[in-house]
Amino acid sequence: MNIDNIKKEFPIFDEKIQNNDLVYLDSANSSQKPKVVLDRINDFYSKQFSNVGRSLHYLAVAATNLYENTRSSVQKYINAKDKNEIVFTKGATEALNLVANTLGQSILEPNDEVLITELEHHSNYVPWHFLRKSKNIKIKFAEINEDGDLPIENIEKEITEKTKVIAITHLSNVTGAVLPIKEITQLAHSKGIVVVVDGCQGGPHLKLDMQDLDCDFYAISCHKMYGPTGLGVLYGKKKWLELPNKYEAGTMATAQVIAFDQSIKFLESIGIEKIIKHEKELIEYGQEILQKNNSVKLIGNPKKRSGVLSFTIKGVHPHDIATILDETGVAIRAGHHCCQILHDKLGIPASARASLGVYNSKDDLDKLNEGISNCKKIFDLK
Amino acid sequence: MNIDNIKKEFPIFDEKIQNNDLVYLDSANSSQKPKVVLDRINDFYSKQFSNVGRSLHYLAVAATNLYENTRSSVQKYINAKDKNEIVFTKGATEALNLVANTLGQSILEPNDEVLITELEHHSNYVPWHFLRKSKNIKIKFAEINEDGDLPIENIEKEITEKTKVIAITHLSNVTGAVLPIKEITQLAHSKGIVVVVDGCQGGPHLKLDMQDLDCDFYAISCHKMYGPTGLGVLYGKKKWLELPNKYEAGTMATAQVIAFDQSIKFLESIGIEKIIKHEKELIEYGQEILQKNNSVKLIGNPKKRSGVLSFTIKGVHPHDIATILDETGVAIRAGHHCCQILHDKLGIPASARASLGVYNSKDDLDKLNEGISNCKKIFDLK
Amino acid sequence: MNLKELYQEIILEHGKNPRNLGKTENFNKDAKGNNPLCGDNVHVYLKLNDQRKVEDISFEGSGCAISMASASIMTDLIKGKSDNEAKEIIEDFLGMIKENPELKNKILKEDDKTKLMCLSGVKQYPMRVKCATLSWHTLVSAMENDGKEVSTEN
Amino acid sequence: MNLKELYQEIILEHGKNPRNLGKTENFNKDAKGNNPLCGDNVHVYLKLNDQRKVEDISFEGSGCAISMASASIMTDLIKGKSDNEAKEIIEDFLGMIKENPELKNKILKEDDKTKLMCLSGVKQYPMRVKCATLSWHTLVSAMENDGKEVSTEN
Ligand SMILES: Cc1ncc(COP(=O)(O)O)c(C=O)c1O
Ligand SMILES: Cc1ncc(COP(=O)(O)O)c(C=O)c1O
Repeated sequence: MNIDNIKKEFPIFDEKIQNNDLVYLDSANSSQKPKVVLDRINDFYSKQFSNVGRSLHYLAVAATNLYENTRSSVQKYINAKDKNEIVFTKGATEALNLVANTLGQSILEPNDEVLITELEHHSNYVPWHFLRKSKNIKIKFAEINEDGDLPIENIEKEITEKTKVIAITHLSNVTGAVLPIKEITQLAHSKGIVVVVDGCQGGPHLKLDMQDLDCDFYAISCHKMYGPTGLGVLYGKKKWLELPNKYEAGTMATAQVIAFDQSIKFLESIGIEKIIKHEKELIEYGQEILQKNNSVKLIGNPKKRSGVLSFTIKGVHPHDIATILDETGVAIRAGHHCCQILHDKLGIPASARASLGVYNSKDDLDKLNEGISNCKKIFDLK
Repeated sequence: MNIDNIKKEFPIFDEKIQNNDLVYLDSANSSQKPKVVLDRINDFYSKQFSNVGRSLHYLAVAATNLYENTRSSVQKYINAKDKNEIVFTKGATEALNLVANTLGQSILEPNDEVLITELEHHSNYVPWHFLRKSKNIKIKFAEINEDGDLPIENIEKEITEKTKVIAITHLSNVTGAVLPIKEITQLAHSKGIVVVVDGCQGGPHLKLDMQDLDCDFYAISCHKMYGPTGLGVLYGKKKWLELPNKYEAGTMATAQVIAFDQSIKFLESIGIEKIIKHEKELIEYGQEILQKNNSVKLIGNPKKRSGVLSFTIKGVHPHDIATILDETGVAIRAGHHCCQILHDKLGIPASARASLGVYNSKDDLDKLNEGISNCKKIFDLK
Repeated sequence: MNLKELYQEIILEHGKNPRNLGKTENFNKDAKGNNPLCGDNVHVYLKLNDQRKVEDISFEGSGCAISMASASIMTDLIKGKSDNEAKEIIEDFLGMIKENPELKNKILKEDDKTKLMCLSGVKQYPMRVKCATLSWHTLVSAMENDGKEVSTEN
Repeated sequence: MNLKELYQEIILEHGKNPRNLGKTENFNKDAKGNNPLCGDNVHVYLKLNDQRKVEDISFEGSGCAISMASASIMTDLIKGKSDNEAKEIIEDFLGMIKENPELKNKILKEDDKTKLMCLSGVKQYPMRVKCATLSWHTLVSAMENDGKEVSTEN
């Protein structure tokens, strides 16, 4: 599949949004969906629908096979050792909750420490916070450096004998920093520490190789990977998890699981290397044009950045930026992006965030830049 | 909408299943979906998609409004007092878990009793079972009578001073018995007992009026109500629940919620009274023809039955029945239907279950009956 | 382009140089408000004297141009009013943002009304309505002094 | 119609009148198996003597015609075999149900093989494969006597 034509695969870009072409720069929030995924949902419901796993009739058997097929596709896509290491959840948030519950019941004792980072999303803080309340564990925060990066040293120095778990994002949904998970896992495992990775942003932007990363858990948000809403994946090493059906209680998001197979196929048909290259070019271009604009301050300057560019404009609040950009069809997000800890640290209440998907182009970033100029004009800035 | 033509609204019935017309009698497991629902999913994804509640741009605002619209539609459909009494979950199972957690944290103390019934689905037993382990509460079971019915006396006699919660199905997914929830709630409330209703089967087959039933919680499974998979609703009286967004953590099943509005509209366009009348005729017809067949034993003989007919055939195991029926396109379910307690009580390992949806007709029940004759032929029974 | 209506000069000016920013001395009523979705927060302080007149009023907080301007204009107009007058103005303002085309109260002078009407641009921006109303809801809470933190999410 | 292949007379007959049903006396190895999805369960008992020969074997349980027939035929054919022979037969049977068109072992006589081949009808009924194999997996577990309960769900 040709990356230059990829936008055509996404029906939404045929629409006018308030008379504008849609410049969608909010994929870190949720990505748009390619037609193959929508068609699969529609086809499944209109030609093959049945609940999975419980009935013996033809449709039920077929649906169960399709459902398990997706499990195998995910296994292959993320290079997990075993199909049973893949659990479907309603989202990454539920996946991370499930990990915290599992570890809370198996290994965490009062006063044990869970090490997270200042970059974490709410969803990778709240479950540990609950364990703090119910099990009296401690939460420690590895600090970011001046570049908004999280070098491994900053993790290492927070590790104590009490550290049992490191729970960490693969890719910051604010700074776009890519964290050295493989090295962190090596360090952690050498000290018997379990590694939980919030892979929400890693999912769409990075090569996923569980056996290489060697982390114990990895949480994925399917709707950010060109898949349906209401679906997440928890990868967990076999030694931590019972069989998936233990966690997949009640009727599952059957149609969504079955359609997610098409998201994986879509990603595979382009190839993650191509996606990474494309998005790297975009990020570099984005950084370049925004840095030229001297009212704009990029948030963080990580060594390796992917998928996300957050910024502030001196004198214009991010909400005002978002509203003004929206008027020309440029959809970004403003707020703290569920990363209040990071924003507190940076001393800002909110930021504006442009985030990328496979369908974006330099043109989109030019429109972002024009929108920013418009903000400055309205707010009478130089 | 004319009930006789309703089948045309469901695309799946245009398909041949292994060269047969589909006779779908597994709606208690999951219902088929009308075209309006599928179109809405497709339209939303291809023309309007965005995540809800977090971004300020046009698509996000529109999606948030659509999402909240469904909450209002559900509120009206079930006659809840307040929109904020409606929480979206991934399914009824999650909804019932949420109730048990909430009550476990607020009112249940060690040795308190939760009264459930022998008719309960796994999903309305397991959450209480967990509380038994974690909080040392007790579970008691109200017994069914000889007809497989659950008269209110059998509940009354299990109530003690320790009873804090009654958790009960509205409509048994095995016997089809409709329980007198309103009376049970009156009784319970007169003793300060909280009433939790598993409305999975009540949802599609009964008139839902929360203010009339007056129960404290009611769990609904949207995929059994002609809606998308991966979605449930928890109704909870305002005094029990915080605002819905407290429970709707992480990215929700946005597209599914938005499409469920069409399921509600579909149900409203027929009218629940018509549905009830139609399904009553079918159940009566089904009982009649199966009772004529003297190898067939219907499970239970409740005063008020709706939506479900379960049976056994002496000398043919339910799995064999299901396989043989399937060969002619008749889809039923065989097993214990997640009601092991009931099957143990009845002394049978499994049963065959034919369950109804709005699209079924007497013709479908005739085909069921033919299939049963075929079973008897193969197994050489008279 | 409705942006011009949203970001009128007076809004931009109040947004940039908000009046009554800070914690007034000797306040006897206060309340906090926040918008958990976008992280805006505001703290309103007021001094209601024995004659139930708003002797002083101020606010602390951070937020977008709309929310800062709204708090700034609000404090400006409420200062010196009796608590009943204040309540009438608040109700009138919230009603105007919600549905009414005009302000109806007879308390404010025409040019003060014009200032408030400038905030009506948010009507076309549903997600921004909360930016304009948060400080007003917080003022209500402060006057009732019920100590409840105001949240936009209900 | 493949139903005729699935429900061959011999299956129906064994299903109706299963051989070796019950708990054999003096068993020294046993294991339970269950299919949590449909509620089938089986308990296999065997007596392996000093010469490592299956002196006796029986089963308890309830299930569909296929599962009862499979357990019945299995116990019939395994009785009197050495443990190594038993293992070869089991492996051969499971291989046949999974993918092989034929049985390959040289231990069973032709008409015994024919009986087993009757169970191959389940190949066209993926959901029923577990009915046919549960008792066999349970037998493996009993022979290894590792005390693990066999479940179809893995
Ligand atoms: C009575 C009853 N309760 C609970 C459930 C579980 O609902 P869900 O699968 O939507 O979680 C079902 C359906 O399987 C049911 O029939
Ligand atoms: C880094 C990160 N973690 C967790 C989440 C939560 O994921 P979900 O909304 O799918 O539960 C998100 C997305 O909002 C995210 O960006």
